[in-house]
Parts: sequence; C-alpha cells; structure tokens
Amino acid sequence: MLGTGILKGMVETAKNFAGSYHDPERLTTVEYPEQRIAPKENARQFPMLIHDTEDPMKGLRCVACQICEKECPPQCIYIVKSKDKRADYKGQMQFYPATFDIDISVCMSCQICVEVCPFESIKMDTEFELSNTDRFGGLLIHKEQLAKSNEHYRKIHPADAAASDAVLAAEVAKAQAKAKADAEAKAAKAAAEAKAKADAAVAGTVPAPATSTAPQPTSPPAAPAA
Amino acid sequence: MTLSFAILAGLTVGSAVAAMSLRNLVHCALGLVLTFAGLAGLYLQLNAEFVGFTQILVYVGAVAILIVFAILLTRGTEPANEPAAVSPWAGLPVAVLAFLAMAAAVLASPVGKRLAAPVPEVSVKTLGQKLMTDYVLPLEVLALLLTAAMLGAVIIAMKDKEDLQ
Amino acid sequence: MTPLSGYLLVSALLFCIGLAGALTRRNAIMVLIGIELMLNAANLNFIAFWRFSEHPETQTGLMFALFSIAIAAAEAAVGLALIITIYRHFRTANVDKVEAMKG
Amino acid sequence: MAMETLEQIKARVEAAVPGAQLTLVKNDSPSAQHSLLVSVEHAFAVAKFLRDDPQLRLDYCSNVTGVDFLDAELSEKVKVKKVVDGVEKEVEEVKKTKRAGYLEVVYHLYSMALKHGPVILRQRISGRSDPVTVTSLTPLWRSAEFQEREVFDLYGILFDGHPDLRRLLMWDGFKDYPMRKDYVEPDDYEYEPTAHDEVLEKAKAHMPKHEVKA
Amino acid sequence: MAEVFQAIDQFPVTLKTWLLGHAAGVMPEWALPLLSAALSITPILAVFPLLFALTTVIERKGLGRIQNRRGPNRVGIPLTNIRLAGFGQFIADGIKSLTKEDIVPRSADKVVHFLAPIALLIPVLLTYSVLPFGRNMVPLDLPQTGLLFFFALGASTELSVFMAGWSSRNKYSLLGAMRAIAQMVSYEIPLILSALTVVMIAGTLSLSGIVESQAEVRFGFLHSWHLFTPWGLVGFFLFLTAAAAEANRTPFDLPEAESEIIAGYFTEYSGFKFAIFFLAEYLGLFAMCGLGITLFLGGWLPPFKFLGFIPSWCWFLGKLVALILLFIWLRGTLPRLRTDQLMGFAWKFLLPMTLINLFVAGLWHLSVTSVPMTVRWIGGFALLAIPYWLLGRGFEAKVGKREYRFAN
Amino acid sequence: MTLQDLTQAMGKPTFQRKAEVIGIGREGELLEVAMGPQHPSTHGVFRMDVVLDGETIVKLKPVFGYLHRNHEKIAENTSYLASMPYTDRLDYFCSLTNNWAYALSVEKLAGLQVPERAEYIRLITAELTRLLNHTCLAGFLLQDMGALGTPLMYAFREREKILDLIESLTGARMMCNYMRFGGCRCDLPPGWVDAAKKVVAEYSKFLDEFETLLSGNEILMARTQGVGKLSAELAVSAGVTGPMLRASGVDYDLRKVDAYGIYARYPFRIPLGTHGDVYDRYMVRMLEMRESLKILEPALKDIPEGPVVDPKAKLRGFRPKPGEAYGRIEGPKGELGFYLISDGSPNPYRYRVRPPSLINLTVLEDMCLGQTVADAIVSLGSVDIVLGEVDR
Repeated sequence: MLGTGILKGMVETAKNFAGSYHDPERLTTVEYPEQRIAPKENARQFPMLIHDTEDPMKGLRCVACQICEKECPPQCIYIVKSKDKRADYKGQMQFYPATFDIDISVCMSCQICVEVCPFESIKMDTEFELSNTDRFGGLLIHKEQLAKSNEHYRKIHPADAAASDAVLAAEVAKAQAKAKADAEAKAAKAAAEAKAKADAAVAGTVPAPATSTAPQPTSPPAAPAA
Repeated sequence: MTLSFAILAGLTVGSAVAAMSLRNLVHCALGLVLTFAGLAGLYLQLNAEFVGFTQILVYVGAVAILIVFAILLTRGTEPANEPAAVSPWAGLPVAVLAFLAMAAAVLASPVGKRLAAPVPEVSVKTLGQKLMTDYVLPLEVLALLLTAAMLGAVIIAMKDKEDLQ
Repeated sequence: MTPLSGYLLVSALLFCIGLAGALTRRNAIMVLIGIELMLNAANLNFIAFWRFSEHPETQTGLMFALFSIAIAAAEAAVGLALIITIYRHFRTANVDKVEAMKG
Repeated sequence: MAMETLEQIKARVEAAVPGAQLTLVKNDSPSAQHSLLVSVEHAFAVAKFLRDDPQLRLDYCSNVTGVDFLDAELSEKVKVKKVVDGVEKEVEEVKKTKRAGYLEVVYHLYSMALKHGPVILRQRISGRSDPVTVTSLTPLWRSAEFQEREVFDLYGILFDGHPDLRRLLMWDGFKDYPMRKDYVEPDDYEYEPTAHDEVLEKAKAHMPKHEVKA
Repeated sequence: MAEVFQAIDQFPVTLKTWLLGHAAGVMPEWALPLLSAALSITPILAVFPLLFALTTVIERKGLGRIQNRRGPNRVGIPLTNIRLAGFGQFIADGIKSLTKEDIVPRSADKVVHFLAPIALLIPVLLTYSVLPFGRNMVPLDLPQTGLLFFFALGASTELSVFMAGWSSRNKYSLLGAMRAIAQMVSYEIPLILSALTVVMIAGTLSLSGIVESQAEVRFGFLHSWHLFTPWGLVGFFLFLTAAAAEANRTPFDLPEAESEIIAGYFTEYSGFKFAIFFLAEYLGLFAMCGLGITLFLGGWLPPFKFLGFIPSWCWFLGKLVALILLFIWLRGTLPRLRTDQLMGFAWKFLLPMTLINLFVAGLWHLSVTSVPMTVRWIGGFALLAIPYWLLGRGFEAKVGKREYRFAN
Repeated sequence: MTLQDLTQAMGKPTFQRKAEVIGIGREGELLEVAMGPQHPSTHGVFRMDVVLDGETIVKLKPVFGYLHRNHEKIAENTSYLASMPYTDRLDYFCSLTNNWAYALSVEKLAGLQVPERAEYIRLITAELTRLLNHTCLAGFLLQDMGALGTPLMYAFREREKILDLIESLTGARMMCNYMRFGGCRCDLPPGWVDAAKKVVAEYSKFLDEFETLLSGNEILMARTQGVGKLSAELAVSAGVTGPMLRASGVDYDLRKVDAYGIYARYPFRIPLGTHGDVYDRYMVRMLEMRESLKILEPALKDIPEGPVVDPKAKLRGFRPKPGEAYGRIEGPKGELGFYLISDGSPNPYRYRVRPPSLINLTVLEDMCLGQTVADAIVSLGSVDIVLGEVDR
C-alpha cells in the first residue's frame, strides 16, 4: 500500500522523539562544559614528559636521546641536547634536554614517540582543551608545560603507569645489582690490588695506582615499586 | 478623476512603457507584471473584484511565469549583439497616430462623460449561473480551445525534444 | 469619480504602447508581450464599459473579460511554445532573422 | 583455483603474441610476488591476451602504479633494486658498474571471474628525463583510467592511447612530477610554521609581516 | 459564565471597536478607515512573526529530539544564567541576521535582487487579510472573492522567487528558481482543486462563510467540519500535500534542496534579506495551514460543541500549531523527492485524485437528501480508495522492496 | 620539447565519450555548473564539473586533489612504522582496516607472523569498522537525499558506541594507529570483550529500527531504484570493488577470495544485488552489516589468550629485505591495497596505496549520465568516498 513505509517511518521518529526524553540509550549527548564524559583509560591526546622529583626540570626522565624526534611521523618534536650531563634515575650520568618542544598544531597524537622511547620518559596526556589564540607561539609547548609528574601519569593511565614503573624498577634493580656487582668486583679488585700491592711491596715493585672511574649516584633512584 | 485612479493609471501606463522599452527582457517581463497588477487594481476600482483577482491569478501567476520561462529558455537575458529594436522610430508614428485617433474619438464621444452607475449587485453565484446557462456554449468552446492549446503546446515542445535525440 | 473617458484613455494608451512595442521590438517574446498588453487594454475596455453601462447587472462585460483572459492565457501558452521551438530551431528569437532564414 | 606459474604464462604469451619478449622479474622477498616485464610495444597485445585468455581471464586490474629508479651504481652482490642516492662526481670516479635510471609502470592483475591472481605486469622505460611514453591499458581495463592519470601526474609518464590524460591530483598549472625520486620540493608554498629554527626561518619568508613572532 | 467566555472570545473585536469609537472624536473622518486597517494589521504583524520566531526554535528543538539531540538549549536572557530552555534563540538569531553583512554579488541585478524579498513578503502578508482568525475576526471580509484573493496572491509569490533566483546570477539560484516555479505552478492546480470541493459544498468563496458552513452540529456535539466527510478527509490530505509543496516544505523542499543546489533561489542572499526570505517562507506555510484549517478543520470552530467556551481564536491558533508540528515531524522523517518525481506526483497522482475528489464531493452534495448517511460514506470512501489503490499499484509496479541473493 | 609541453600536447582523447556526443551542437542551451569544491554534499572538497541540460546531466567530470598531501611521498621519506599513523588519515572512518591493510602488506614483505590473539583482534576491529562505516554511509546517503539529518543522527548515535569501544582499545576514536607489523600495539583492556559483545548484540536492534525508518520508505525507494545503475561488466572492468561491486551482482569479496586473517574460520554470506543501482548499494551494505554481526558474535566468544604481537617484529630499526609485496584487504569501501618495494633501507623505496574510493569514482560519470543533479548527488553518496583517501 502506498504510504505505509512513510507512516512506519513517522512512527519510528515519533518513538525516538519520545524516547529522547526518558531513554538514555537514545539521548546520548551530554552538555559539554558542564557535563563531561570521563576519559577512557587508554585515551591519548598529546605527549607529556614524565618527571620524578619535585622540581620538574631536574627530574625529567628524558635523556635527550632524540629517538622520538627522529621517529615522529610529522616531525613535531624539537630537542636540543644539553651540554652537560646529570645523573638520571638510575644514577647514570646522562644528557638532558636543554630544549624540548612539541608543536601540537602539528602533532597527530599517534603515540609513536611513546612506543619508541626507551626511557619511559614521554607519555600521552589526556588533556585536550588546549585551544589558544596564538596560533604560532601558543601551540608550541615547551618542556616546562610538557613536564608532568609521575603521579599525574598514574592517575590518568593507572595500568600503563604500573607497567612503566615496573620496567623502571626492574632497570633500577638491574642497575643497582650491577653497581653492587661492580662495587663488589671493585672491592675484590681493590682487595686483589691491595694484595698485589702488598705482594709487590714484598716484591719491591710499584704498580700504577688504580683510579676509580665509576660514577657515584648523586640522586637516589625515584622509581618506587608499583 | 480620483487620486487612486491617477496612481493606478500612472503605474499601469508607466510600467507598460517600461515593459516595452527596457533592454533586459526579464526587466520587461517584470514591468509587464506590474502592468497586470495595475490593471487588476483598476478592475477592483471598477467593482469587478472577480475579474481583478482572476487577472492576477492568470496573468501574474501563469502568463508572466510562462513569459519568464520562455525568456530563460531562449537565453533572452544575455546581452544580445543586435540592437533591441531595429529602428526605434519605425513603429512609433503608427502607434502615436492610433492613440491620437482613439483619444480624439473618446474625448469627442458623449459616452466618455458618463459617470458610473451605482454599484451593481453582482455576485459570483450569478456569474456562475450565467456561465452555466446563457454562456454555456462559449464556455464549452473556450474549454475546447484551452484543451487544444494545452495539447498543442505540449506537442510542440515534445516534438522538438524528439528531433534533438 | 472618474468618468468613463479616463479609463478609455488609459486603455487606448496601453493599447498603443503595446502596438508600438510589438512593431518596434524584434524579439519574438517582446512582440508577444506587446500583444498581451493590447489584449489587456481591450479587457480594461470591457470592464469599463460594463461598469458604466446602463445595466451592469447583466454582467456581459465581465463575461467578455473572463473569456478574453482565458483566451489570452491559451494564446500565451501556444505562442511561447512556438517561440521556444523557433529558438531551438534557429538559435534565435529575433523575428527578422527567423524570417530571413526561411528555413 | 590454482593459477599457472608465471613461467607457463610467459611461455603461452610468447607463443600467442608474435614478437613479444617477456622477462621474468624475480622477487626475493617472502611475498614471492614475481612479475613479468613486457616491452612497451607489445604491452597492449600481451595485456589483451592476459585479459581474454580463458585460462587466465584477468578481468580486474587492481593496481596501477609507477616506480622511479634513479641512476644507480650496482655493487656486486645486490641484483636490481639496490639504489644509492645522488649522482655526484666523486662517486662516479669510484669504479663501480653504473645502471641507467628507469621508470616502471606496474599493473597488478587479478581475475574476478576465476578468483585468482595476482599477475604483475611491468612496463619499463629506460631514460628518465626524455618524454617517457608507455602504452595505456585503459582501453582494456577502465580501472586504469584514473590510476594512469595519477601515474602521469606524479611521475610524468605519458600513456599512449589514454582517452583523457590530464593531471589528476596536482593542479593543472603544476610544473613538476612530485613522486620522482629526484624531485626537489619548492620553497614557495606557505609553511605551517613549526618551531624548528630552520623551518621557522623558511616560514618567516612566507608569512605576512605582522604575524611573525619574535 | 458564558458571558465571560464570550467576552474573552470577542475581546480583540471589542477592543478594536472601542478604540475606533474613541478615535472617531479625535481624528479626521478620512483617517478612520486607515486606523481601522492599522488596528487589523497590527495583531497580524505581531502574532504571526512571533509565531514564526517561536517556530524556528520549536522546529530546531523538535528536530533535535527526533534526532536524539537536545537542540538549542542555551540562549536565554543575556547576562544572566537564565536559559529559558533555549527559547531566547530566536532573538539571538534575529540579532545575528540583522547585523550580518549584506552581500550582493557583483554581477547581480542589484534592483531586482533588492526587490525580490520584499515582493515575496508583501503578498504573503496580504494573504492573511482574508483568513478568519476567530469569530468576527476577519481583517478583510471579501464575501464574493475571499478564496480567489488568497490564491491570486499565493500565485504571485512565484514571481518573487523567480526574481530572487534570476537576479542573483548564480547557477544554483537559477536552478532553484526554475524548480520553485515549476513546482509552484504544478501544485497550484491540485491546491485550488482540492479547495474547490469545499467551495462547491459551502457555496461561497468567502472564507468566513466557509467556516460558518461547518458550524452545523451533528449528533448533538460534533461540529460538521468538512474533515468529517470522505471527500473532506481525502481533500484535506491532498490539500496538505499540495500546501507543503507550495510552501517548499519537506519532502517537497526542492527549490532549496541544500544537498543538491546549496540553498536554491536564496543562495546569494545574506543577512536581513535572507531573514526576510525565511520569514516569508514560514508565513506562507502558516497562511497555507490557516487556509487548510478554514477549509477543512472548521476554522475557529471547536470540534465539539461543549468545547465552545474556549475562545475561537485559541482554536484557530491551536490547530495552526498542530499543523506546524505535523510539518516539523514530516521534516524530521522524510527524504526529498526528485524534480521529475515531484512533477509526476503532482500531475499523475494529486491531479487525478483531486479531480476524483471533486467528483465525489459533487455526488455527496447531490445525495444529501436522497441517500442514507452510511451508504454515502461507504460509497464515497470506496470511490476514493479504489483510485488511490490503483495509483499505488502503479507506483509499486515501478519501485518496491527487493529480495537479495547471497553468495557463500 | 619539455615534458610540460608534451603534457599539453598529449591528453587528446582517442575515443569519443558518450557525454561528448550528447553535448555536441547544444552548447548554448547547456548549463555548466561546478559542483564543489565547496558544496554541501560532495563529502569534502570534491568537485564535479557538470554540464546540464535543464537538470539532466550530459557531462560530468570529477575533479579532486584539493586534499592531496602526497601521502606516498611522505611515506617514502619516513620509516615503515611512521607511516602507520598516516594510513589512519586515508579513510578516516576506517582507520583500523587501513592499519590492517598496511600491516598485512609489510608482513608479506618481511615475512612476519601474526599471533592468534592479534588475528582475532584484527578481525573484530575490522568488522566493527565495517559496521560503523556502513552505518555512517547510510546516514550520509539519506542526508544527501534530503532527510535532514535524522538517519544520519541515528547512525552517529550507533557509531558513537563503536567509537567508544575503539577508543577504549586504541586510545583514539578515529585515528587509531593500532596495528603493528606482526600484531597489534596493545592488548585488549579488561572488560572490553564484554562491552563489545553488548554492542554487537544490540546492533541488530538498531538495524531493525533503521530499516523500519528507511528501507520501506517509498520516497527512498523512488529516489534510489533505477538510479546510478552500474552494470556488472563495467564494474569489473573499472575495478570497482567492495559493496558497490557486489551490488552490481559480482561475487568478489576478498574476505572469501584471499581469506586473509582468520576469515576462513567463520561462515558468513555475501549479499549480492542484481540491479546495480543506488538502492542495491544501500541494501547490500545494510545486509553486509548483519553478516558482519554474524562474524563478530562467535569471534568475540572464541578470542584466545596469548601475546598480541610477534616477538620477532622490531619496532625501531625495522628493515625488510629487498623485494616487493602487494597486500590487500577487503576494506569497508572496497579493496584497499598497499604496494611496497623495499630496498633494504628503513624507509620503503616505493609505497603505493590502492585507494578503493578513487577507483570506484572512475565510473561516476557513467553512472550519472542522463540523470538529474539530484541523482548525481545520490549516486556519489552511494559510491562512498572519503576524500582523505581519494586525494591522499
């Protein structure tokens, strides 16, 4: 019968009209600035740099290895390596980024920098309200703005943060074990040397003095167990 | 002569002049529409409401639209290379002479001085009854004419389409 | 109150404007518009004579006007169809050219 | 349905198309998609055979693309596709065998009727700077129409017999062929200013004065 | 009690006579008709544009709800947090369109381009002068030619649409104007023919006369609306269809089909001129709805006699709002027809149906006294249903649901 | 003679098209309209140079490239991995299938294996992508037909549910960047399978609603039946793929033909049209969605535990051996292929996308000739183009 399809459609729209008042399945939108949908745990918006200490600039995990800069598909990361070195969380002396800029007008939130980073340093933030009236400077995010604490990371991505902390803890443990082993080896070596020296003294020869080159950790590792 | 008549007559004649003298054909057609509207106003003034509204319905609603369509279909809106009129003065003397003759006749005639009778009792009902009784033959003939015209117009247009294919 | 002669003069003027246009303009559509004007002038005459007649209740003038309008509509339809056909055939709506081509 | 091997196809094509000489191009990658190299003169006849042959019925030309191989020096162990960038003088003095650059048009043919494939057909034209013309296969497969236009647009390869060879993606007034390996991107478009120093410097030249930030 | 209701009912009329009576002493005699006209025009100019403004919001909210959105819900009173559920939106829209730059294309025909919206709005507003909004409330009662006046003015809007489309010198505008003219000319015929059934039964062209012809009470409570007859029911839907097409409403909104020709004839209009087009379009729709109400839905009459205490103009406005909501609902549901289908629908479906309906109405009128009610009803419906079914079959022969095969 | 001169010298057609024959001798009467690049229903910055006789189309030339960013050149200058997020932006409705096609091609090129669980995830995400693409297409098609957003909004309402799933899995709603060579980037989050099961179970309800609203609608049928007809022969010759091909009655679905991934494990049917018109294209997609649900339901039950990425696959410093590979999958819009040539360096030597949208557009003119503007819009809508993919 001509017209029945149209009538059926009208009944359907009427159902939806009524449903939008009582059925949350139908009215799926929220009124944005007042109501917000909680971000998904996996959500990613723009990168951030994780730091472990109170002073964000001192505790950045980033060692300016520039892998992310190279791998970034749209080339939106810009890093200048520092001239000097400082100790990282493991206690090794490392470079740190003198400049670390991300142009979020170019960034496409692909997360490749996160994946290629070997230092668990760059992670994805869920902040998305980054609009700015200054389209050149305002969208260029410097390391001061990029630096976020590990607590923040744990809050937004608990599972990932736990995994990342575990990796770091393992590395720290490994580094400590290595340091311990080194120290032991050194001690043993020193003992041996002392012994040798004694022997030499006994023998009457003077060996070259052993110099310590192993760096000492200046800051304690800041990777607590998850 | 009343003011309303003067306004309507001026509008009608002025727009008729515009309709015949403007270069752009669509402007001419729009001028023609104004003429039709002015004439409808004159009919209303003459207590011929029915004819007045019919005038608008038929002329403005149909004839003017047809003319406009024809103008568009014949690309009349594009500036033509040839002058709009071959010689603007060729037909004018004839028209002026005709007008002078008619005006003289009208002004000379005693009928022209006649004033209107009291408003006649005309109703659409009587009009319809007359159409169905006294004027039934002309009505039928007219119906036939309209049908023939419609069919003719359709056939002319259709044949043309076939030629092109 | 306007006397009959006022309407008749307007009608005559309209008729002559239409005549002048039909004679001078070369576009077929303009010729048609001129003819429409002339027809309308006649209509105005019908109505005016009816209104100023001795027995307006007979409605003869109205009848004439109505028939005239109907005929004018038919004329316009056929005329414009012809013009469009001519245009499609000759690629012009100029009456002189159409005549010159004899085709 | 299993398809014939490329060797069989080659033999049958050479038998069916007089004068056609096909070369089998080996592909060492795990995909093992070998291809047939056909000369420009015989490409149309060979393609027509491939399309119409009842055993093959390659009625579906899935992909058409160009490939640009620059002039290259071939070292001993690598076969064909090893490429070294640049044609610098010093390099030429090093005694290595030189291979002239060439352009290729690759067609991936499948059969929708028999549901097999692919048969990969290559047209190769040596010489990259002269007008390079290959045979258009658009009359055989309509799907090649836009893709050949694209190859023409991006590689500058002309297709003989293409019904409507115009630029596809670049605008009509564009002068170069951007997919060629030696294409140098012009410095005349508006940069989205990123903060890298050199890019910012480049961008500044194109930015209106008042917008430049210190 | 009855007097109170009657006083409310007739309040606009008494107010006007009271004002005129007072003015008679103060103003010169020639000015009194002008004042009377002004007093009639003012409520029309106040009520219907306001209704238009509210309709724009209601339409957007209603469509939003149909589409599972919220629709406009922000704009309220400026500088406060009062949102009025978004009903301040039309003020914001109005201010926006008033302050927007008026852009006229360089190659446009400036004069015609300027005149077109005005030439559209004036006839549309004039049509309101013959609509009876309530008991004794007709601004201009034309006892002989009321309906003809309405249609004559309705027909002249086509030209304004053409003016707009042609003068813009935009191909989309021109296409839209051509579509609009073709559509309006075609749908005028079924529109007039379906209205003619009522004229035939009521025996008058006067719109207030038509309303009065429906005042007769049946079964002691039911007013004899023309809707409550077979030809009236069918005629009303035919009228509504044709009216939707005349007013360019979905599914007949081809002249401004945004997915095909941008915005049709008003593509090149912006700012206030655009707002006038918008206004004229909606006012045209309201006028069409008002005419439909007058012709078929008993005008300002209530459906049941015992509801007569509600003021007559409330009934009129209520029915008008109901029809507007129906059109909004249709707009939220239906896709758009194609040009040739639109024409085919007018000539191959609506025109035959209206002619048959006219025939049925004639039979109905002739058999008022001779044939029993039930037979007339069944016969009338049968006469209308069979051609409808046949026409539907003709349609279904061409298009219909299909069966699909599957490959494994 | 420069190349440029030659370009101008060439390009003369060797055969006359139907469109040109119709237009001959009627230049004065015809109306040339450039529909687009700014037009409400060209699905992005796409242009159709249309010549009209009244409203009948006598010539139609699609023009695109407004969104051209030379994706292929970019990919040839970056590593294999860095191209993955760019593939998201080809057909931004179906980034997961784009990812899969690219990953599949690279896996072919490098000979990588994909773990079982990753195959399941790929299949599930691809079918979800198909659902959302077809849903949106139906909405857009109706929008083009003038249904003022209602079907579109219903489609978006459902799409939102799938996008929520995809977001909770990949972290992004549209630009997923999820698949990796030899698997997927990350495992399913806890509770994801149950959420997906719920969405899939409720989807058929939505499809029922949608069909009540539309499929029987007389206006829709009148607008789409017999419009934009495409014969099976032309469709095959023009390399049309996907639902558009199947609507013309050709049984060719890469999920069956290539049986890539684990499609061979699940029985599903391929709906085929007979008329090849817009209505068939619409209905084939609607039916295909129901078939997708039939794949999804068991796949979500069967999904095994295990790793999601091949441990042999390297993320950094990925260098496939020299060689070439052409990999293709059945994307929602048709055959999406990637042709890769490796020269042993970290960047692909040649990277070519075979975009289904572009090649399906080849026949647009053939479909639209002799029909009206409104039909052309609907036909274009039924082709299902995304300009990100057409222009690349």
